[in-house]
Amino acid sequence: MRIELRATAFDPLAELAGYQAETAVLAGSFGATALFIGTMRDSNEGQSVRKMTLEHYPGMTERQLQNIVEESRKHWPFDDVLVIHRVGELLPADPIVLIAVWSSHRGIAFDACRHILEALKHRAPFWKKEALEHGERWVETNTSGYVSGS
Amino acid sequence: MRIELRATAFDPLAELAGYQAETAVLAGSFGATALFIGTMRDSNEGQSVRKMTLEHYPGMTERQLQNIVEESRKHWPFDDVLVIHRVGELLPADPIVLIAVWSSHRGIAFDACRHILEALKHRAPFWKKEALEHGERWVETNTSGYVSGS
Amino acid sequence: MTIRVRYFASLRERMGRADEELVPENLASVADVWKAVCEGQPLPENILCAVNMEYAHADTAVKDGDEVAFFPPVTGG
Amino acid sequence: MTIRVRYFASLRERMGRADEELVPENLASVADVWKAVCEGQPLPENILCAVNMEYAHADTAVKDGDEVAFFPPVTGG
Repeated sequence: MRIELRATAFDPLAELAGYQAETAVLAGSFGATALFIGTMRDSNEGQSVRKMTLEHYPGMTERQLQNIVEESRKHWPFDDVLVIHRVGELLPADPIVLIAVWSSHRGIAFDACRHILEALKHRAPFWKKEALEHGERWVETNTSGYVSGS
Repeated sequence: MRIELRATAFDPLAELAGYQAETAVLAGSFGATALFIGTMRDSNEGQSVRKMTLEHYPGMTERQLQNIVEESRKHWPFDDVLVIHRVGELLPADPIVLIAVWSSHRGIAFDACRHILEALKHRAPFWKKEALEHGERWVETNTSGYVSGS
Repeated sequence: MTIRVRYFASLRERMGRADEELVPENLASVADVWKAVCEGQPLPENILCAVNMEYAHADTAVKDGDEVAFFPPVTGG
Repeated sequence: MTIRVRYFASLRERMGRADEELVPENLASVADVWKAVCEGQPLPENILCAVNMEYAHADTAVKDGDEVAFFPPVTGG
Protein backbone atom coordinates (compact mmCIF):
# COMPACT_ATOMS: atom_id res chain seq x y z
CA MET A 1 0.00 0.00 0.00
CA ARG A 2 1.30 3.45 -0.92
CA ILE A 3 -0.25 6.93 -0.71
CA GLU A 4 1.85 9.75 -2.06
CA LEU A 5 1.77 13.44 -2.94
CA ARG A 6 3.94 14.60 -5.85
CA ALA A 7 5.22 18.10 -6.44
CA THR A 8 6.34 17.41 -10.03
CA ALA A 9 4.83 15.73 -13.09
CA PHE A 10 4.52 11.93 -12.98
CA ASP A 11 3.78 9.18 -15.50
CA PRO A 12 0.91 7.04 -14.11
CA LEU A 13 1.73 3.99 -16.26
CA ALA A 14 5.41 4.06 -15.29
CA GLU A 15 4.43 4.43 -11.62
CA LEU A 16 2.10 1.46 -11.91
CA ALA A 17 4.72 -0.67 -13.63
CA GLY A 18 7.24 0.23 -10.93
CA TYR A 19 4.86 -0.46 -8.08
CA GLN A 20 3.77 -3.78 -9.58
CA ALA A 21 7.40 -4.82 -10.05
CA GLU A 22 8.10 -4.14 -6.35
CA THR A 23 5.05 -6.12 -5.27
CA ALA A 24 5.46 -8.94 -7.80
CA VAL A 25 4.77 -11.52 -5.12
CA LEU A 26 1.10 -10.61 -5.52
CA ALA A 27 1.08 -11.07 -9.29
CA GLY A 28 -0.65 -14.46 -9.53
CA SER A 29 -3.02 -13.86 -6.65
CA PHE A 30 -5.07 -10.73 -7.27
CA GLY A 31 -6.75 -11.27 -10.66
CA ALA A 32 -8.43 -7.84 -10.88
CA THR A 33 -6.90 -4.36 -11.07
CA ALA A 34 -9.19 -1.33 -11.25
CA LEU A 35 -7.55 1.97 -12.09
CA PHE A 36 -8.47 5.58 -12.38
CA ILE A 37 -6.30 8.29 -13.89
CA GLY A 38 -7.44 11.91 -13.69
CA THR A 39 -5.68 14.34 -16.02
CA MET A 40 -5.85 18.10 -16.37
CA ARG A 41 -8.25 19.28 -19.05
CA ASP A 42 -7.38 22.16 -21.34
CA SER A 43 -10.77 23.80 -20.81
CA ASN A 44 -13.37 24.17 -18.07
CA GLU A 45 -16.77 25.87 -18.09
CA GLY A 46 -16.25 27.07 -21.62
CA GLN A 47 -12.89 28.73 -21.06
CA SER A 48 -9.51 27.45 -22.04
CA VAL A 49 -7.17 26.81 -19.13
CA ARG A 50 -3.44 27.43 -19.56
CA LYS A 51 -2.19 26.20 -16.22
CA MET A 52 -3.43 24.99 -12.87
CA THR A 53 -2.10 25.28 -9.33
CA LEU A 54 -3.05 22.60 -6.81
CA GLU A 55 -2.86 23.88 -3.25
CA HIS A 56 -3.05 21.44 -0.34
CA TYR A 57 -2.84 21.38 3.46
CA PRO A 58 0.41 19.57 4.26
CA GLY A 59 -0.23 17.02 6.98
CA MET A 60 -4.01 17.08 6.81
CA THR A 61 -4.12 16.05 3.13
CA GLU A 62 -1.99 12.95 3.77
CA ARG A 63 -4.00 12.11 6.89
CA GLN A 64 -7.36 12.40 5.10
CA LEU A 65 -6.14 10.26 2.19
CA GLN A 66 -5.03 7.64 4.71
CA ASN A 67 -8.45 7.78 6.45
CA ILE A 68 -10.25 7.38 3.10
CA VAL A 69 -8.14 4.39 2.04
CA GLU A 70 -8.51 2.63 5.40
CA GLU A 71 -12.26 3.20 5.49
CA SER A 72 -12.57 1.83 1.92
CA ARG A 73 -10.55 -1.23 2.80
CA LYS A 74 -12.96 -2.05 5.64
CA HIS A 75 -15.90 -2.06 3.23
CA TRP A 76 -14.07 -3.62 0.27
CA PRO A 77 -11.24 -5.83 1.51
CA PHE A 78 -8.88 -5.34 -1.42
CA ASP A 79 -5.34 -6.76 -1.59
CA ASP A 80 -3.37 -3.61 -2.34
CA VAL A 81 -3.74 0.05 -3.29
CA LEU A 82 -1.64 2.83 -4.82
CA VAL A 83 -2.72 6.48 -4.69
CA ILE A 84 -0.63 9.31 -6.17
CA HIS A 85 -1.90 12.91 -6.25
CA ARG A 86 -0.20 15.97 -7.69
CA VAL A 87 0.29 19.28 -5.91
CA GLY A 88 1.85 22.45 -7.30
CA GLU A 89 1.77 23.67 -10.90
CA LEU A 90 0.22 21.57 -13.67
CA LEU A 91 -0.14 21.98 -17.43
CA PRO A 92 -2.98 20.62 -19.59
CA ALA A 93 -2.86 16.81 -20.00
CA ASP A 94 -0.69 16.44 -16.87
CA PRO A 95 -1.87 13.61 -14.61
CA ILE A 96 -3.55 14.86 -11.42
CA VAL A 97 -4.39 11.62 -9.67
CA LEU A 98 -3.78 7.88 -10.01
CA ILE A 99 -5.78 5.36 -7.99
CA ALA A 100 -5.06 1.64 -8.44
CA VAL A 101 -6.79 -1.13 -6.49
CA TRP A 102 -5.83 -4.81 -6.66
CA SER A 103 -8.20 -7.58 -5.58
CA SER A 104 -9.13 -11.16 -6.37
CA HIS A 105 -12.71 -9.92 -6.93
CA ARG A 106 -13.37 -7.46 -9.76
CA GLY A 107 -16.38 -5.93 -7.96
CA ILE A 108 -14.26 -5.12 -4.92
CA ALA A 109 -11.55 -3.57 -7.09
CA PHE A 110 -14.05 -1.38 -9.00
CA ASP A 111 -16.10 -0.33 -5.97
CA ALA A 112 -13.08 0.50 -3.82
CA CYS A 113 -11.40 2.46 -6.64
CA ARG A 114 -14.51 4.50 -7.24
CA HIS A 115 -15.21 5.09 -3.56
CA ILE A 116 -11.65 6.28 -2.96
CA LEU A 117 -11.97 8.71 -5.89
CA GLU A 118 -15.33 10.11 -4.75
CA ALA A 119 -14.21 10.42 -1.13
CA LEU A 120 -10.99 12.11 -2.23
CA LYS A 121 -12.96 14.60 -4.34
CA HIS A 122 -15.21 15.45 -1.39
CA ARG A 123 -12.89 15.28 1.60
CA ALA A 124 -9.18 15.49 0.73
CA PRO A 125 -7.93 19.07 1.20
CA PHE A 126 -6.86 20.07 -2.31
CA TRP A 127 -7.85 23.28 -4.10
CA LYS A 128 -7.50 24.01 -7.81
CA LYS A 129 -6.73 27.46 -9.16
CA GLU A 130 -6.95 27.84 -12.93
CA ALA A 131 -4.90 30.27 -15.01
CA LEU A 132 -7.08 31.37 -17.95
CA GLU A 133 -6.19 33.39 -21.06
CA HIS A 134 -6.86 36.47 -18.94
CA GLY A 135 -6.70 36.16 -15.18
CA GLU A 136 -7.11 33.35 -12.71
CA ARG A 137 -9.98 31.69 -10.86
CA TRP A 138 -10.47 29.16 -8.07
CA VAL A 139 -12.47 26.09 -9.01
CA GLU A 140 -15.45 26.39 -6.67
CA THR A 141 -16.73 22.85 -6.33
CA ASN A 142 -16.27 19.39 -7.76
CA THR A 143 -18.97 17.99 -10.02
CA SER A 144 -20.84 14.80 -9.23
CA GLY A 145 -19.08 11.60 -10.26
CA TYR A 146 -22.29 9.73 -10.91
CA VAL A 147 -24.28 9.70 -14.12
CA SER A 148 -27.96 10.49 -13.61
CA GLY A 149 -30.34 7.80 -14.73
CA SER A 150 -27.72 5.08 -15.02
CA MET B 1 -11.39 3.05 -30.61
CA ARG B 2 -9.73 -0.36 -30.79
CA ILE B 3 -10.95 -3.87 -29.96
CA GLU B 4 -8.42 -6.63 -30.34
CA LEU B 5 -7.82 -10.32 -29.65
CA ARG B 6 -4.25 -11.40 -28.88
CA ALA B 7 -2.82 -14.89 -29.30
CA THR B 8 0.35 -14.12 -27.30
CA ALA B 9 1.18 -12.47 -23.98
CA PHE B 10 0.79 -8.67 -23.82
CA ASP B 11 1.79 -5.91 -21.40
CA PRO B 12 -1.33 -3.85 -20.58
CA LEU B 13 0.61 -0.77 -19.46
CA ALA B 14 2.77 -0.76 -22.59
CA GLU B 15 -0.37 -1.18 -24.74
CA LEU B 16 -2.00 1.75 -22.96
CA ALA B 17 1.06 3.94 -23.35
CA GLY B 18 1.23 3.08 -27.07
CA TYR B 19 -2.45 3.70 -27.66
CA GLN B 20 -2.37 7.00 -25.79
CA ALA B 21 0.65 8.11 -27.79
CA GLU B 22 -1.22 7.41 -31.05
CA THR B 23 -4.28 9.32 -29.85
CA ALA B 24 -2.38 12.18 -28.19
CA VAL B 25 -4.74 14.68 -29.78
CA LEU B 26 -7.23 13.70 -27.05
CA ALA B 27 -4.79 14.22 -24.20
CA GLY B 28 -6.02 17.56 -22.86
CA SER B 29 -9.68 16.87 -23.50
CA PHE B 30 -10.76 13.71 -21.71
CA GLY B 31 -9.84 14.25 -18.04
CA ALA B 32 -10.88 10.79 -16.81
CA THR B 33 -9.50 7.36 -17.69
CA ALA B 34 -11.05 4.26 -16.07
CA LEU B 35 -9.18 1.02 -16.55
CA PHE B 36 -9.62 -2.61 -15.75
CA ILE B 37 -6.92 -5.25 -16.04
CA GLY B 38 -7.81 -8.90 -15.49
CA THR B 39 -4.91 -11.28 -14.90
CA MET B 40 -4.71 -15.03 -14.56
CA ARG B 41 -4.77 -16.25 -10.96
CA ASP B 42 -2.54 -19.11 -9.85
CA SER B 43 -5.41 -20.83 -8.04
CA ASN B 44 -9.17 -21.30 -8.41
CA GLU B 45 -11.69 -23.05 -6.19
CA GLY B 46 -8.96 -24.23 -3.84
CA GLN B 47 -6.76 -25.83 -6.51
CA SER B 48 -3.58 -24.44 -7.96
CA VAL B 49 -3.72 -23.77 -11.68
CA ARG B 50 -0.60 -24.31 -13.80
CA LYS B 51 -1.85 -23.07 -17.12
CA MET B 52 -5.00 -21.90 -18.85
CA THR B 53 -6.31 -22.19 -22.39
CA LEU B 54 -8.73 -19.56 -23.67
CA GLU B 55 -10.88 -20.86 -26.51
CA HIS B 56 -12.98 -18.45 -28.55
CA TYR B 57 -15.29 -18.40 -31.57
CA PRO B 58 -13.39 -16.54 -34.31
CA GLY B 59 -15.72 -14.03 -35.92
CA MET B 60 -18.46 -14.17 -33.31
CA THR B 61 -16.18 -13.11 -30.45
CA GLU B 62 -15.05 -9.97 -32.31
CA ARG B 63 -18.63 -9.20 -33.33
CA GLN B 64 -19.99 -9.56 -29.79
CA LEU B 65 -17.23 -7.36 -28.36
CA GLN B 66 -18.09 -4.74 -30.96
CA ASN B 67 -21.80 -4.97 -30.05
CA ILE B 68 -21.00 -4.58 -26.33
CA VAL B 69 -18.79 -1.53 -26.88
CA GLU B 70 -21.31 0.18 -29.17
CA GLU B 71 -24.20 -0.47 -26.80
CA SER B 72 -22.14 0.91 -23.88
CA ARG B 73 -21.25 4.02 -25.83
CA LYS B 74 -24.94 4.75 -26.41
CA HIS B 75 -25.61 4.71 -22.66
CA TRP B 76 -22.34 6.35 -21.61
CA PRO B 77 -21.04 8.62 -24.39
CA PHE B 78 -17.33 8.20 -23.71
CA ASP B 79 -14.57 9.69 -25.87
CA ASP B 80 -12.51 6.59 -26.62
CA VAL B 81 -12.08 2.93 -25.68
CA LEU B 82 -9.43 0.23 -25.92
CA VAL B 83 -10.24 -3.46 -25.34
CA ILE B 84 -7.63 -6.21 -25.61
CA HIS B 85 -8.46 -9.84 -24.74
CA ARG B 86 -6.16 -12.85 -24.79
CA VAL B 87 -6.87 -16.16 -26.49
CA GLY B 88 -4.70 -19.29 -26.49
CA GLU B 89 -2.39 -20.49 -23.72
CA LEU B 90 -1.80 -18.41 -20.59
CA LEU B 91 0.40 -18.79 -17.52
CA PRO B 92 -0.39 -17.48 -14.01
CA ALA B 93 -0.11 -13.66 -13.75
CA ASP B 94 -0.52 -13.26 -17.54
CA PRO B 95 -2.95 -10.47 -18.44
CA ILE B 96 -6.28 -11.78 -19.77
CA VAL B 97 -8.14 -8.57 -20.52
CA LEU B 98 -7.55 -4.82 -20.62
CA ILE B 99 -10.43 -2.36 -20.83
CA ALA B 100 -9.69 1.38 -20.92
CA VAL B 101 -12.33 4.09 -21.26
CA TRP B 102 -11.60 7.79 -21.72
CA SER B 103 -14.17 10.49 -20.97
CA SER B 104 -14.43 14.05 -19.73
CA HIS B 105 -16.76 12.73 -16.98
CA ARG B 106 -15.35 10.29 -14.42
CA GLY B 107 -18.76 8.67 -13.83
CA ILE B 108 -19.12 7.88 -17.54
CA ALA B 109 -15.60 6.42 -17.68
CA PHE B 110 -16.20 4.19 -14.62
CA ASP B 111 -19.70 3.07 -15.58
CA ALA B 112 -18.80 2.28 -19.19
CA CYS B 113 -15.64 0.39 -18.18
CA ARG B 114 -17.56 -1.71 -15.70
CA HIS B 115 -20.47 -2.34 -18.05
CA ILE B 116 -18.14 -3.46 -20.83
CA LEU B 117 -16.41 -5.87 -18.42
CA GLU B 118 -19.67 -7.36 -17.09
CA ALA B 119 -21.18 -7.68 -20.58
CA LEU B 120 -17.97 -9.28 -21.87
CA LYS B 121 -18.03 -11.80 -19.00
CA HIS B 122 -21.63 -12.72 -19.76
CA ARG B 123 -21.82 -12.52 -23.54
CA ALA B 124 -18.45 -12.65 -25.30
CA PRO B 125 -17.72 -16.20 -26.52
CA PHE B 126 -14.60 -17.15 -24.57
CA TRP B 127 -14.11 -20.36 -22.60
CA LYS B 128 -11.42 -21.07 -20.02
CA LYS B 129 -9.87 -24.49 -19.53
CA GLU B 130 -7.57 -24.84 -16.54
CA ALA B 131 -4.60 -27.21 -16.32
CA LEU B 132 -4.30 -28.33 -12.68
CA GLU B 133 -1.57 -30.31 -10.94
CA HIS B 134 -3.39 -33.42 -12.13
CA GLY B 135 -5.73 -33.17 -15.07
CA GLU B 136 -7.71 -30.36 -16.64
CA ARG B 137 -11.13 -28.78 -16.15
CA TRP B 138 -13.37 -26.30 -17.92
CA VAL B 139 -14.35 -23.25 -15.88
CA GLU B 140 -18.12 -23.65 -15.72
CA THR B 141 -19.40 -20.14 -15.11
CA ASN B 142 -18.21 -16.64 -14.30
CA THR B 143 -18.80 -15.31 -10.79
CA SER B 144 -20.80 -12.15 -10.15
CA GLY B 145 -18.87 -8.93 -10.49
CA TYR B 146 -20.92 -7.10 -7.88
CA VAL B 147 -20.32 -7.11 -4.16
CA SER B 148 -23.41 -8.01 -2.15
CA GLY B 149 -24.58 -5.39 0.30
CA SER B 150 -22.47 -2.60 -1.14
CA MET C 1 -26.34 -25.74 -49.72
CA THR C 2 -26.07 -26.96 -46.18
CA ILE C 3 -26.30 -25.75 -42.59
CA ARG C 4 -22.95 -25.67 -40.83
CA VAL C 5 -23.11 -26.64 -37.15
CA ARG C 6 -20.28 -25.72 -34.78
CA TYR C 7 -19.49 -26.73 -31.19
CA PHE C 8 -17.19 -25.07 -28.69
CA ALA C 9 -15.36 -25.81 -25.45
CA SER C 10 -16.70 -28.66 -23.26
CA LEU C 11 -19.57 -29.28 -25.70
CA ARG C 12 -17.09 -29.70 -28.57
CA GLU C 13 -15.29 -32.31 -26.48
CA ARG C 14 -18.55 -34.10 -25.54
CA MET C 15 -19.69 -34.14 -29.17
CA GLY C 16 -16.30 -35.44 -30.26
CA ARG C 17 -16.21 -32.98 -33.16
CA ALA C 18 -15.85 -29.23 -33.75
CA ASP C 19 -18.33 -28.94 -36.62
CA GLU C 20 -20.44 -30.78 -39.15
CA GLU C 21 -22.72 -30.04 -42.07
CA LEU C 22 -26.41 -30.85 -42.26
CA VAL C 23 -28.74 -31.01 -45.22
CA PRO C 24 -31.42 -28.53 -44.20
CA GLU C 25 -34.41 -30.84 -44.71
CA ASN C 26 -37.04 -30.48 -41.98
CA LEU C 27 -34.79 -28.02 -40.17
CA ALA C 28 -36.88 -24.90 -39.46
CA SER C 29 -35.39 -23.79 -36.13
CA VAL C 30 -32.31 -24.00 -33.91
CA ALA C 31 -34.15 -26.64 -31.83
CA ASP C 32 -34.58 -28.76 -34.97
CA VAL C 33 -30.84 -28.52 -35.68
CA TRP C 34 -30.01 -29.64 -32.16
CA LYS C 35 -32.42 -32.60 -32.44
CA ALA C 36 -30.81 -33.59 -35.73
CA VAL C 37 -27.32 -33.72 -34.21
CA CYS C 38 -28.36 -35.07 -30.79
CA GLU C 39 -30.62 -37.98 -31.61
CA GLY C 40 -33.89 -36.18 -31.02
CA GLN C 41 -32.97 -34.63 -27.62
CA PRO C 42 -34.38 -31.22 -26.70
CA LEU C 43 -31.89 -28.32 -26.45
CA PRO C 44 -30.62 -28.20 -22.82
CA GLU C 45 -31.19 -24.93 -20.96
CA ASN C 46 -27.51 -24.51 -20.16
CA ILE C 47 -26.43 -24.68 -23.80
CA LEU C 48 -26.25 -21.33 -25.59
CA CYS C 49 -26.79 -21.00 -29.31
CA ALA C 50 -26.00 -18.56 -32.10
CA VAL C 51 -27.10 -18.23 -35.72
CA ASN C 52 -24.60 -16.51 -38.01
CA MET C 53 -22.61 -15.34 -34.98
CA GLU C 54 -25.50 -13.57 -33.22
CA TYR C 55 -27.11 -15.03 -30.11
CA ALA C 56 -30.26 -17.01 -30.86
CA HIS C 57 -32.98 -19.05 -29.12
CA ALA C 58 -34.29 -22.58 -29.58
CA ASP C 59 -37.08 -21.22 -31.79
CA THR C 60 -34.89 -18.90 -33.91
CA ALA C 61 -35.47 -19.76 -37.59
CA VAL C 62 -32.63 -21.29 -39.60
CA LYS C 63 -32.25 -21.50 -43.34
CA ASP C 64 -30.01 -22.92 -45.98
CA GLY C 65 -26.44 -21.57 -45.69
CA ASP C 66 -26.69 -20.54 -42.04
CA GLU C 67 -23.99 -21.24 -39.47
CA VAL C 68 -25.50 -22.53 -36.22
CA ALA C 69 -23.32 -22.76 -33.11
CA PHE C 70 -23.85 -24.44 -29.73
CA PHE C 71 -21.71 -23.81 -26.67
CA PRO C 72 -21.69 -23.78 -22.84
CA PRO C 73 -21.93 -20.54 -20.78
CA VAL C 74 -19.02 -18.22 -21.59
CA THR C 75 -16.17 -17.65 -19.13
CA GLY C 76 -13.95 -14.92 -20.55
CA GLY C 77 -12.65 -11.75 -18.93
CA MET D 1 0.50 28.59 24.50
CA THR D 2 -1.63 29.77 21.65
CA ILE D 3 -4.12 28.55 19.06
CA ARG D 4 -2.73 28.53 15.54
CA VAL D 5 -5.29 29.47 12.87
CA ARG D 6 -4.69 28.59 9.20
CA TYR D 7 -6.45 29.60 5.98
CA PHE D 8 -6.31 27.95 2.56
CA ALA D 9 -7.05 28.71 -1.08
CA SER D 10 -9.57 31.51 -1.84
CA LEU D 11 -10.16 32.09 1.89
CA ARG D 12 -6.43 32.58 2.45
CA GLU D 13 -6.47 35.24 -0.29
CA ARG D 14 -9.57 36.93 1.17
CA MET D 15 -8.09 36.97 4.67
CA GLY D 16 -4.85 38.35 3.26
CA ARG D 17 -2.82 35.93 5.40
CA ALA D 18 -2.08 32.18 5.57
CA ASP D 19 -2.07 31.85 9.35
CA GLU D 20 -2.05 33.69 12.66
CA GLU D 21 -1.84 32.91 16.35
CA LEU D 22 -4.52 33.65 18.93
CA VAL D 23 -4.33 33.77 22.69
CA PRO D 24 -7.00 31.23 23.65
CA GLU D 25 -8.96 33.50 26.00
CA ASN D 26 -12.73 33.06 25.69
CA LEU D 27 -12.18 30.62 22.79
CA ALA D 28 -14.13 27.44 23.60
CA SER D 29 -15.17 26.34 20.10
CA VAL D 30 -14.31 26.61 16.41
CA ALA D 31 -17.12 29.19 16.06
CA ASP D 32 -15.42 31.32 18.74
CA VAL D 33 -12.14 31.18 16.84
CA TRP D 34 -13.85 32.29 13.63
CA LYS D 35 -15.54 35.18 15.45
CA ALA D 36 -12.20 36.25 16.89
CA VAL D 37 -10.54 36.46 13.46
CA CYS D 38 -13.61 37.74 11.53
CA GLU D 39 -14.85 40.61 13.67
CA GLY D 40 -17.67 38.73 15.35
CA GLN D 41 -19.15 37.16 12.18
CA PRO D 42 -20.76 33.72 12.36
CA LEU D 43 -18.97 30.87 10.50
CA PRO D 44 -20.39 30.75 6.92
CA GLU D 45 -21.96 27.45 5.86
CA ASN D 46 -19.68 27.10 2.85
CA ILE D 47 -16.48 27.32 4.90
CA LEU D 48 -15.09 23.99 6.11
CA CYS D 49 -13.07 23.70 9.30
CA ALA D 50 -10.60 21.30 10.85
CA VAL D 51 -9.06 20.97 14.31
CA ASN D 52 -5.63 19.33 14.39
CA MET D 53 -6.09 18.18 10.78
CA GLU D 54 -9.38 16.32 11.32
CA TYR D 55 -12.66 17.73 10.04
CA ALA D 56 -14.60 19.64 12.69
CA HIS D 57 -17.84 21.61 13.17
CA ALA D 58 -18.60 25.11 14.42
CA ASP D 59 -19.23 23.72 17.90
CA THR D 60 -16.15 21.46 18.06
CA ALA D 61 -14.19 22.32 21.22
CA VAL D 62 -10.76 23.93 20.90
CA LYS D 63 -8.03 24.16 23.49
CA ASP D 64 -4.62 25.65 24.02
CA GLY D 65 -2.10 24.37 21.46
CA ASP D 66 -4.67 23.32 18.85
CA GLU D 67 -4.33 24.07 15.15
CA VAL D 68 -7.62 25.31 13.69
CA ALA D 69 -8.01 25.56 9.90
CA PHE D 70 -10.66 27.19 7.70
CA PHE D 71 -11.03 26.59 3.98
CA PRO D 72 -13.50 26.51 1.06
CA PRO D 73 -14.95 23.27 -0.37
CA VAL D 74 -12.17 21.01 -1.66
CA THR D 75 -11.61 20.48 -5.40
CA GLY D 76 -8.93 17.80 -5.77
CA GLY D 77 -8.94 14.66 -7.89
